[in-house]
Amino acid sequence: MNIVVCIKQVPDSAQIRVHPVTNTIMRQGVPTIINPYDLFALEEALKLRDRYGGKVTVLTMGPPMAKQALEKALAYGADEAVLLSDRHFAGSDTLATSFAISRAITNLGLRHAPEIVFTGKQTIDGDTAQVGPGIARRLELQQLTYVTKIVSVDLHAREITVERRSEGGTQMLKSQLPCLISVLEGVNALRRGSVADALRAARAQIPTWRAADAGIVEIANCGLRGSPTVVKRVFAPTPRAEKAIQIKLNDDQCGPLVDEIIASIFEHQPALEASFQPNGLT
Amino acid sequence: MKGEKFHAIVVGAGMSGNAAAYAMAMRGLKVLQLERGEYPGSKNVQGAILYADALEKIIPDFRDDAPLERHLVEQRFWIMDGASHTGIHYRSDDFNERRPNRYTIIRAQFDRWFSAKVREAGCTVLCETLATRLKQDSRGNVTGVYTDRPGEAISADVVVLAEGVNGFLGTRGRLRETPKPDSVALAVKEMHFLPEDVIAERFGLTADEGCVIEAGGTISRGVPGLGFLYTNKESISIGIGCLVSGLAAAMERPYDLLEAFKHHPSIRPLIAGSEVKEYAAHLIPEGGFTAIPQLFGNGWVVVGDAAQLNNTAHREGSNLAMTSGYLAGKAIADVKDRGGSMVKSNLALYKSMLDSSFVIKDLMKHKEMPRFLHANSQNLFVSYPKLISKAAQSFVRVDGNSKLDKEKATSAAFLKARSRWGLISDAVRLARAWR
Amino acid sequence: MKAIVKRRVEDKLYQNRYLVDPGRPHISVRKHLFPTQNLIALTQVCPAKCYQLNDRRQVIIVSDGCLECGTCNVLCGPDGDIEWTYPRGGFGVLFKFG
Amino acid sequence: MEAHQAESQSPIVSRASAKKELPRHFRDNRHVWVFIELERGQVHPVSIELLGEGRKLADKLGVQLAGVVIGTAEDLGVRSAIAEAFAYGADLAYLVESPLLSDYRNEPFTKALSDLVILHKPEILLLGATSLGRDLAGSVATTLETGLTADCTELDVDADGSLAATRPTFGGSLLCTIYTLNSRPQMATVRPRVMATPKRVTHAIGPIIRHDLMMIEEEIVTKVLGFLPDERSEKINLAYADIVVAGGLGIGTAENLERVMVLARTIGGEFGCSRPLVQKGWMEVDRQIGQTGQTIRPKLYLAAGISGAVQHRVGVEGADLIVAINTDSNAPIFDFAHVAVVADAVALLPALTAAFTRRLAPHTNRCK
Repeated sequence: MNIVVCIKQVPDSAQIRVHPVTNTIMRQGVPTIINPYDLFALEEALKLRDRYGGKVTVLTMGPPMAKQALEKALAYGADEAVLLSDRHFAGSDTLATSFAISRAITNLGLRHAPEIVFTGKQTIDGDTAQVGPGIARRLELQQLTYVTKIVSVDLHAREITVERRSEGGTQMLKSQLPCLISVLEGVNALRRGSVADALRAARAQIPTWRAADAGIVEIANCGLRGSPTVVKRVFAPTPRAEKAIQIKLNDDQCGPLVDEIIASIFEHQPALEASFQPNGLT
Repeated sequence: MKGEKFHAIVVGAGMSGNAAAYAMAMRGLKVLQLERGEYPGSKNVQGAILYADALEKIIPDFRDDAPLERHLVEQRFWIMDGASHTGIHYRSDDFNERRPNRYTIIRAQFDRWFSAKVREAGCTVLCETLATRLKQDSRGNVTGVYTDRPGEAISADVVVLAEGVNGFLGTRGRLRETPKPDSVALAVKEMHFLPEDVIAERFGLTADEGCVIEAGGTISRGVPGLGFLYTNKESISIGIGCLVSGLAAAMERPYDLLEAFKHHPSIRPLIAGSEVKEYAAHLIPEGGFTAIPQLFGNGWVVVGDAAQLNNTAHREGSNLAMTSGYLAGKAIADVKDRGGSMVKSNLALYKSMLDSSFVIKDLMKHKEMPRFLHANSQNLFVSYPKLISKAAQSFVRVDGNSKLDKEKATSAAFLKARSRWGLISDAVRLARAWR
Repeated sequence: MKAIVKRRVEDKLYQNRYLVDPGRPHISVRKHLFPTQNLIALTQVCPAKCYQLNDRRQVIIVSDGCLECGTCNVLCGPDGDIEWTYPRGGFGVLFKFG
Repeated sequence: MEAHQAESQSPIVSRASAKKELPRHFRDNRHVWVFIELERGQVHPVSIELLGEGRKLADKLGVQLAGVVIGTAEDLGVRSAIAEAFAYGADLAYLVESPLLSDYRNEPFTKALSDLVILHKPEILLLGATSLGRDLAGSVATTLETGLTADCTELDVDADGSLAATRPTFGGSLLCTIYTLNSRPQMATVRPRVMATPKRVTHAIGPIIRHDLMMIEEEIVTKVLGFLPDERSEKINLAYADIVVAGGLGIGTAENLERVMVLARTIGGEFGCSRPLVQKGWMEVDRQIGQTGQTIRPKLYLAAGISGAVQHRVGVEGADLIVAINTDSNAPIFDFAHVAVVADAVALLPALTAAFTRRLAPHTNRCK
């Protein structure tokens, strides 16, 4: 099998702090990591390779620094990695991003088109979950999102059966290769790369593809110019105007304090009292 | 890839590990470096001061691209009691030289830069890899390292133990003891972020001049300890380190000492309005010369904090670490060049290089200092600071009492506290420990 | 005095970047009926406050947030009160500055 | 797409002020559409919230609001979807019916919605940010090569009639307003419980424009083998609970979370937690409230020991009443809480539970 996994290097958003006074993002000390959701996709791909043979190629689009994310992916056991990086890609929205990545995947698969393209559910900085569907649509892959389990793969019949999460339940689907799979978080546990994997990753010469190397000619479809959406304003959420009612714990026992809290709740929301019905005290 | 073999494996990507790996890689050795953190620096904690003199010997043009915060122009030594500090400040424009002597750095960024140099020199660096055990043959000679990654051990002619003060591998391989509670200090530290110009204003600095404050006294509540405050470009590293045995005996909480230090009237205004972004803790070797373990053996050498190479009196560590790492690398490469094997007798070269360097000389000079500080902690960290600050205040305060009376009262206070004999013996013992 | 607020250690630790290795605590306290003096000292000295007394006055550890300084190993490692190792590669505290 | 004037690689900022001259063939896109999502025969509440939002936008633009329903004729849900669309303010409804559309599959739904849009040219198309909505919106936007903004927390229309979609960015630390410059329709998805539920309007059923699906089953590759509804007895529906009690790092230990659950049960609410607790493995990911977890809009939200970082704030700001308990009087949560209690949550929770039980006892007149 020829499997491609799309990953993204993102700032560790849990570490992002907004400066209390200037409301600007405090950039110092916000390290970059592999988008956590993508690691579940990588593990799923590695499991398929271990079972059916073939190779897993990891692809990312980003600045030169994103090569570190590819190195880490190789260290987990991926076979090859490609960095898609070009000044023209700067400012791409999801539409332009899916265009560039789709072209790179086609270029990757010239000899042997990939059977499955894996992505994470979404990124923790973009959170749009749109690039996966974009790639599927452009490469005419079957689109299987929020997949929780790959039930079976039949390479001869080029069929695949998966379970995916949908509203209110789990859908079982039978589809065909090639397909795009976005993996839900929590479905597997990422392995630890072996010594050999780590050595290979540390020595890998990861190629950087500019637009031309990825077979992209239509520069107008890339970067800002290829992006229908544009960010006009970035601002901090405005703190609530009226200050919260402060209830201080004067002495240690909670009695009076608790009654005060409940009083303020019911005074603020009289209707609430009616809707309180303890549901079967266990 | 059946058990690939290397000339050398360096365990740890801190100051000593990077220096050793760089030295050997530059001499063409096939070197593998293991770092248990996500990236070099993610597990390293230090004040932190970089001593240019040590790094110049390894990477002469480091100033071109190394991430340096401020070059130091002012050193403040303070003796503190509850409400005051009495100090000696030394600041000189000479330090605004073309190649400044000392810098403040941020370890996570600096170690990552140093590791990039190590990789450029040809060393293979594996991160997120914990070395779990030494591979030793029946006679105890070290022949490689086991890691926590699937796959067998990695073999090498020599293993450079640059694993830090706890010496995880060394103690497990019975090459040394776990450090004693009275030979290590626990430092807790916070990174306070402030705009660059606010820092410059508060310490009277221009451009990227830097200032360091090191303070002893009642802030460590009788435990031998030292508070420190380093100015970085747009942050201040502030912390306090105390002898572990002292902390345990006094049942003191390090984070309470740090909060008290931060709230001290002399410190609070310097960090007012800051945004704290990290809280770290680290052990610092304080045993001095007497705590240095066996430094070499068949197939291994120990460098940096793992060899307890830290000068307590001058609070210098990273230069000793870098130098010991570099010398170990140099010695191994020399042995290799003359076709020698990595046996104990050949590796003695590393120890002799170390002996003739400042590293052992300084540690020999101050080998009594740790015991001196430890034995007299109550006097040195409680009584003297109080006496000194009272003396200073009485000297400064104008209250109608005659100067003669004031001096008499001050000397009476010293005599009452330490008696004539106590004062003399303290002075003699201090001088002997310092000589 | 909004500038520096007395902050509990939990708030300090919350600033740190930490990757928990679920189900694999890297330090364990040996079973004991009555804790040794050094074990009790850990409840005060540990900079990340990982050691606490449970309701039977025995020392227990929650190693999340551990700063991997080794103080507990120095005090209690040699005489076997605790089993001390580092977290697996890439896990545990990840200093942004250090 | 009209060729853009050759511009040098302009930095993002100047591009943002680029004039919005709409290419000719998009100038006659008009009206606001809302995709009505069906979940096992029921109209998903997010679609009703979007009808409310769509009505507001349509009124500002002076255009019509249309509900779009895609499904099979014999499914009762389709009938009720159309009725609901009109009951919540739609002026007209589009209906694509086909037996192929009984279960949700990406291919037929994308074709149905894309063909409708190409034919009737709406200017704004809104979908719920459910797993179905996100799966569909992504492929439709790519098919139409138009802009799509996900998880919007606020929608508005500028003077020149373009859609200003505001959403969290940088992991929720900041908000940003995004425009779709030179393509139509302007697509956006909104998370459930972010927009208010509009009032029902007893509105006569308006015109219904039907279309057939230009597809046969053989063309569709993916087949649905089956569907397993969440049979977990009480499905965690944090998103739609009226009362939520949540614990954060201030709770201290996993055991103390029991106090959060007991209080939640006592006052008939759901319990949840902040992200760090899920990372510590103290609670399952379905219980996580915030940017990367559930967005809740309860009547009462009780936060115990939660610092209220922005990532959490984004998920709870819709609550009618936020009561926050934290020892740190400077905790960010006090910036957006209605009632701020500076105390230790671990000690306070049991006392609160007892007090509520006493207060509610007369109602339930059950002996202790």
